[in-house]
Amino acid sequence: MKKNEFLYFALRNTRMQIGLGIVLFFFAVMIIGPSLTDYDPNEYSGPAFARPSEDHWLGTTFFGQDVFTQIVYGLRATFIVGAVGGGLATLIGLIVGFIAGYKGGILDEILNMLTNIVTVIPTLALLIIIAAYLPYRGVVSQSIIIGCIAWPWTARAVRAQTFSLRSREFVDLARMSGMSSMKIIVQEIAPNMLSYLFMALILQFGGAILAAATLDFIGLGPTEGISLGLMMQNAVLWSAIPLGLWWWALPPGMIIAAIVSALYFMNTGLDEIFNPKLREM
Amino acid sequence: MAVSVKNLKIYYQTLRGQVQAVDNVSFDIKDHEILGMAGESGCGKSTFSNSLVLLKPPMKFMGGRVELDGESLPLADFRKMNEFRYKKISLIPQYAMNALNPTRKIGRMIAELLASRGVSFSKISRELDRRLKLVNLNRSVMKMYPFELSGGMRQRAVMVIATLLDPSLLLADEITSALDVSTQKAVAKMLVQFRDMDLVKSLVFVTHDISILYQIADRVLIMYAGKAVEIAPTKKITKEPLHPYTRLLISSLPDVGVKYSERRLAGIKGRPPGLLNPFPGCRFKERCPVRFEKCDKEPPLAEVSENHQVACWREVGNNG
Amino acid sequence: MVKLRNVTKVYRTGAFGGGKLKAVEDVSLSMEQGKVVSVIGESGSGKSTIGKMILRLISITEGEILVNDKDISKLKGKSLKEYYRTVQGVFQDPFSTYNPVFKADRVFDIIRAEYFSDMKAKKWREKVESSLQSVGMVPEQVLNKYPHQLSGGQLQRLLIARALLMDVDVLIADEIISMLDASTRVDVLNLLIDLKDRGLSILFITHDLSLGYYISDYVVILYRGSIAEMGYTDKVFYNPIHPYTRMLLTSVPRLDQKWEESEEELMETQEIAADSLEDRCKYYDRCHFAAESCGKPELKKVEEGHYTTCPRR
Amino acid sequence: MGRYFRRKLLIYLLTFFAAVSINWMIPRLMPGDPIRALIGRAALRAEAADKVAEYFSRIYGLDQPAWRQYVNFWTSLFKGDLGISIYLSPKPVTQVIRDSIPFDLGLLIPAILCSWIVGNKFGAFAARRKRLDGIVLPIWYVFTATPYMWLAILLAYVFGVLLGIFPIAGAYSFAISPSLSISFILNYLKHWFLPFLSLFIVQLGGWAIGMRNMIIYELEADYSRYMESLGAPRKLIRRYAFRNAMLPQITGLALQLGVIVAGAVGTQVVFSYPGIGYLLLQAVMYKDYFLIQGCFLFIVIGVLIANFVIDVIYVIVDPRVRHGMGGETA
Repeated sequence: MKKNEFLYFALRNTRMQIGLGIVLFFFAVMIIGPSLTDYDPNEYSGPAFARPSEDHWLGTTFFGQDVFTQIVYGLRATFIVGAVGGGLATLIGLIVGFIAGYKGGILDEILNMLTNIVTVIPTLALLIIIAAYLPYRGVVSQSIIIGCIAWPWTARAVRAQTFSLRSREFVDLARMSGMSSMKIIVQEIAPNMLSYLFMALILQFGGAILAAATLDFIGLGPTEGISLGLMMQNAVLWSAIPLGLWWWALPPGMIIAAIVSALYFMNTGLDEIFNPKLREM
Repeated sequence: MAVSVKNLKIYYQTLRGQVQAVDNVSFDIKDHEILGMAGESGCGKSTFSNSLVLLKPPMKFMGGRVELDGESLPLADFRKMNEFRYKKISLIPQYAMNALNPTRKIGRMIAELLASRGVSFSKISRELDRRLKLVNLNRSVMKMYPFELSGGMRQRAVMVIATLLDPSLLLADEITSALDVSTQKAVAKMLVQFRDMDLVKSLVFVTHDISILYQIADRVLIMYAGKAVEIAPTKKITKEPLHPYTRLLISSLPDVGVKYSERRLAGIKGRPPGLLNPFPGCRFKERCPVRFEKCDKEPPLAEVSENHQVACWREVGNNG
Repeated sequence: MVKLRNVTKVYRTGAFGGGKLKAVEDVSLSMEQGKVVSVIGESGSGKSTIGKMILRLISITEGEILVNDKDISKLKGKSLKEYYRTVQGVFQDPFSTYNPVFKADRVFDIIRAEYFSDMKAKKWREKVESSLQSVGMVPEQVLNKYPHQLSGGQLQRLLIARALLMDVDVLIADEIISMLDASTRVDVLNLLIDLKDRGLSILFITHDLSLGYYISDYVVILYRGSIAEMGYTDKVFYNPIHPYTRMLLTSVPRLDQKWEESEEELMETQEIAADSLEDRCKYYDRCHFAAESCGKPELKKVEEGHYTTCPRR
Repeated sequence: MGRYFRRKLLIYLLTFFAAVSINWMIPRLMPGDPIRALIGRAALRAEAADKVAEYFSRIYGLDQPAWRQYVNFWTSLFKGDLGISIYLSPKPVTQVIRDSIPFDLGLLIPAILCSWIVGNKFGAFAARRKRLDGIVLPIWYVFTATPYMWLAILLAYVFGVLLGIFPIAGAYSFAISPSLSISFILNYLKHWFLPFLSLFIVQLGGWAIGMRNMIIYELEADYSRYMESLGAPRKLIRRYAFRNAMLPQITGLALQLGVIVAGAVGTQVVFSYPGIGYLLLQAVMYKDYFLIQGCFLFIVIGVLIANFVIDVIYVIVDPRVRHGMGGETA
């Protein structure tokens, strides 16, 4: 699957188009959003419980804060967590997977043991413990924590792929051409897995967003600033549901669900391109 | 006449168009005969055996007739063919070593398979024991899982399963290529025994290894790029081949006793043509040393001497 | 050139490395300048393991391998990299030997980057083109193509050309033609013969007796990791001593004679674990002449340039 | 086969050990002094605060060397004493958690098992026809992408507020005290249904997708192709493929447990359903470190036990592992 061929198929694949479209739409909302609203996310900018109107597109909260503004700024936290958290998790998974898969032997046993342990520990429980004790919690520190805990399944998959590629003869050929192990991993093995790594990044991106939303929701989110999870928590805490303030309670969660399912769509689109068996289905 | 194939055409539907894998092939198989089908990779021999058993996308039936014991096979109709599968036509596949469900005991799998085809296991089981001994497997295999047997044993189990309902046509697709020399000989001889004991009426043995065919086949059909180029008794094919491709192929095969210092063998230059939209005429003409202007028209498969058919203008011309 | 002395290779098996598999046991052989040595054995005989040990792709458990009288297991880093200027290998599956993501001639670029980085581009291109011509290929037809655009035969020749770029003395050819079509195989064999005449010494690993016979001066028959018989090809093929060799010769399908009736009944090679025949000849369980006296096999001379480990001879 | 279990047990013991160590280490690593934070809320005068802080650190043994504290931590753990909950003091932590476990399991186990069974059946069914697969697959992706708590909010709003069919808070209405009477059970089920449904739907998507991909893989395998060549009916081929595709789904269940437990936290918070998740939220709100640690340990222990049970089931169900073909299913 050469570079140009990949792009050719990728952009033709309907699932990929839908997924990418939705993600880019919300990304645009995040970028141009702040310029559309002149309120501040936490500013009491209008009457409380106001239904969506033309100066409060998504109505206001229990305290009269503008929901649309909160969402726009909240999106920023979501994308940061996805990028930093997802990126970090993929990176750690990559390194652990490559070393365990390529080196094998004792190193493989140890790393494999570590992977199994972190897999078995309920990730969110671990997040809760760590986040609970952090006096100051920023979006970035939250992302780093998520990144350090969400990597095992990527490591396991990368290890399996590296293991199968390592036994391929082109790796022996590279060793007979005087290439060092590190060079072989980077120049010979990694290029074969670009497609896989990109798909893993997409899944980690979505996973990080979900984990962060849950953390924020139970009150362990960033101590200042706004995020979609925090909005949901406030909505539930101030009983938006019984009061029927659906415009406050529903949109944050819906946006998260939309972005993450769009990412999954992109992933299936890519999977179809790289895995013809599924394509024929 | 057990099997008669007339102008069979099987193409593959691919994104870039139709691959003419088996193109206008005709031949007959007599009762009680082992027909060897030989040719290099991509010549269509495996496509032929698969098309008789499991013709489904991307493979497509384009034309021709195949008669088995006088009955014309509804190759185009997947469902109707089911009547013939296993009972009349059976296959020992190339992937025989992992053709059994790994998580099911072999005995139980056979019972369920037979039940699904309306045959009661109890009626067959004594015969099954007899045939297992024929291939050096004992009764206890029935209670074991496939992964507990060695590759060779799994293959022999599949051989017994495939022939359990005494099919009139048995297709064996490259079943000896992955075996060691000693096992190869034993398995080949077992097939001959199956034919001698009338467990199968006639047999098509598909392989790229002509020396194996010399040992067990009565007649050999040489395929090249989707066409049947020569059909003759085994001795004639190996000793007096007529088609240029067969001649070059046989002469390029080293045999124990042939040393480079005494006789330097030569391969065939070039590669078989792509079958996406092949050029007209004889498909070997690009690589053929005796090519002449007539080769631009497709040569018919003509009977040039008793029981010896060849598709080459050089041969057909002088006594055609 | 290359000497193997009592080389043994034991693999760790099982999740915690509990099990032991003796892939190669006490093998000694040597390769001379400009000679082809065939190593013939069925699957599980350890023939590829020997090839990989000489190529330093896997470690040696016991014994030593000397190339130009240097013990190769001691080579590290720089010296190991230099070693690959004298010994190179070509493997069985051409489509697995090329990294599918890159063009086929990248195998040359790696060589250039690692060994000839100071050579000017023009001079390097000439060196590549002459090497391609020496393996019977037209540079324009094969350069700048992806592996799936070339035939198996062309891909293998490219690898041989790559080895010639390093002007090696020893080439390990591990089943290099078993994946090729019958009609194109012989040309690659003839290429090896031309290179042999130019002084290259070749270890030709195969399971096919007729190929082994066609190309080699000296032949080593392996069975379950040990040498069954060894010697000049004609001597071994026309006067086989070891029952395993005789069984092979009667079983291989020939184009000119039918299978002889031999009472060799069917035996699965993997069934008997190698080490259960600890102090026995490895062929004991299948041999028709097996007797109590068949103890631990040692290489015995049968005639000039012909050895066997059959204890009864 | 013995080695397979030894490996498994080793991993779980190591995991438990790691979890407990993390649990012990984190409060001590974090900046700031938890005791001060506790006392701080009581707004004592300065020197009184020092006295109280010093008193607390002595009973909690914080003045002893680190390793001593670590040993104490383990000994008290085995004695089942996880300290006193601050939020619900003087109730001991273990007591608080023991009260919420029945509700927690009562919600989680049915949700996990039902979604697992239904999800796999749906996944297998959808793989039959391309048209069906094309419609249903995207829906499952949306399900599995939905944050647990959002679906909870949606269900609560639609069924609870708009339609008013189901209550949306607590495990049972305050008027009734827990007993085995029909009316209590009915009331319990009415409260139980929405949280169950939200957990059920989100997980359903995950299992269905997993099964759909696995069964396609199995239907392409050589043994399926060969049975088809022997004219075996679709039903038999699909039954074999389904059985083999279920095996990785069993391991998948073990791997997913950690994630599902986490999801339940969100759902319980929305419905203020008195499971361990809700308890954890309260503990976090009131900075009740001991309760947080207690909940964390119980969640980890629960997941480890479930993992081990699933591994045992896997060995029984998959003959390849039972014959010691190598237990690399961790």
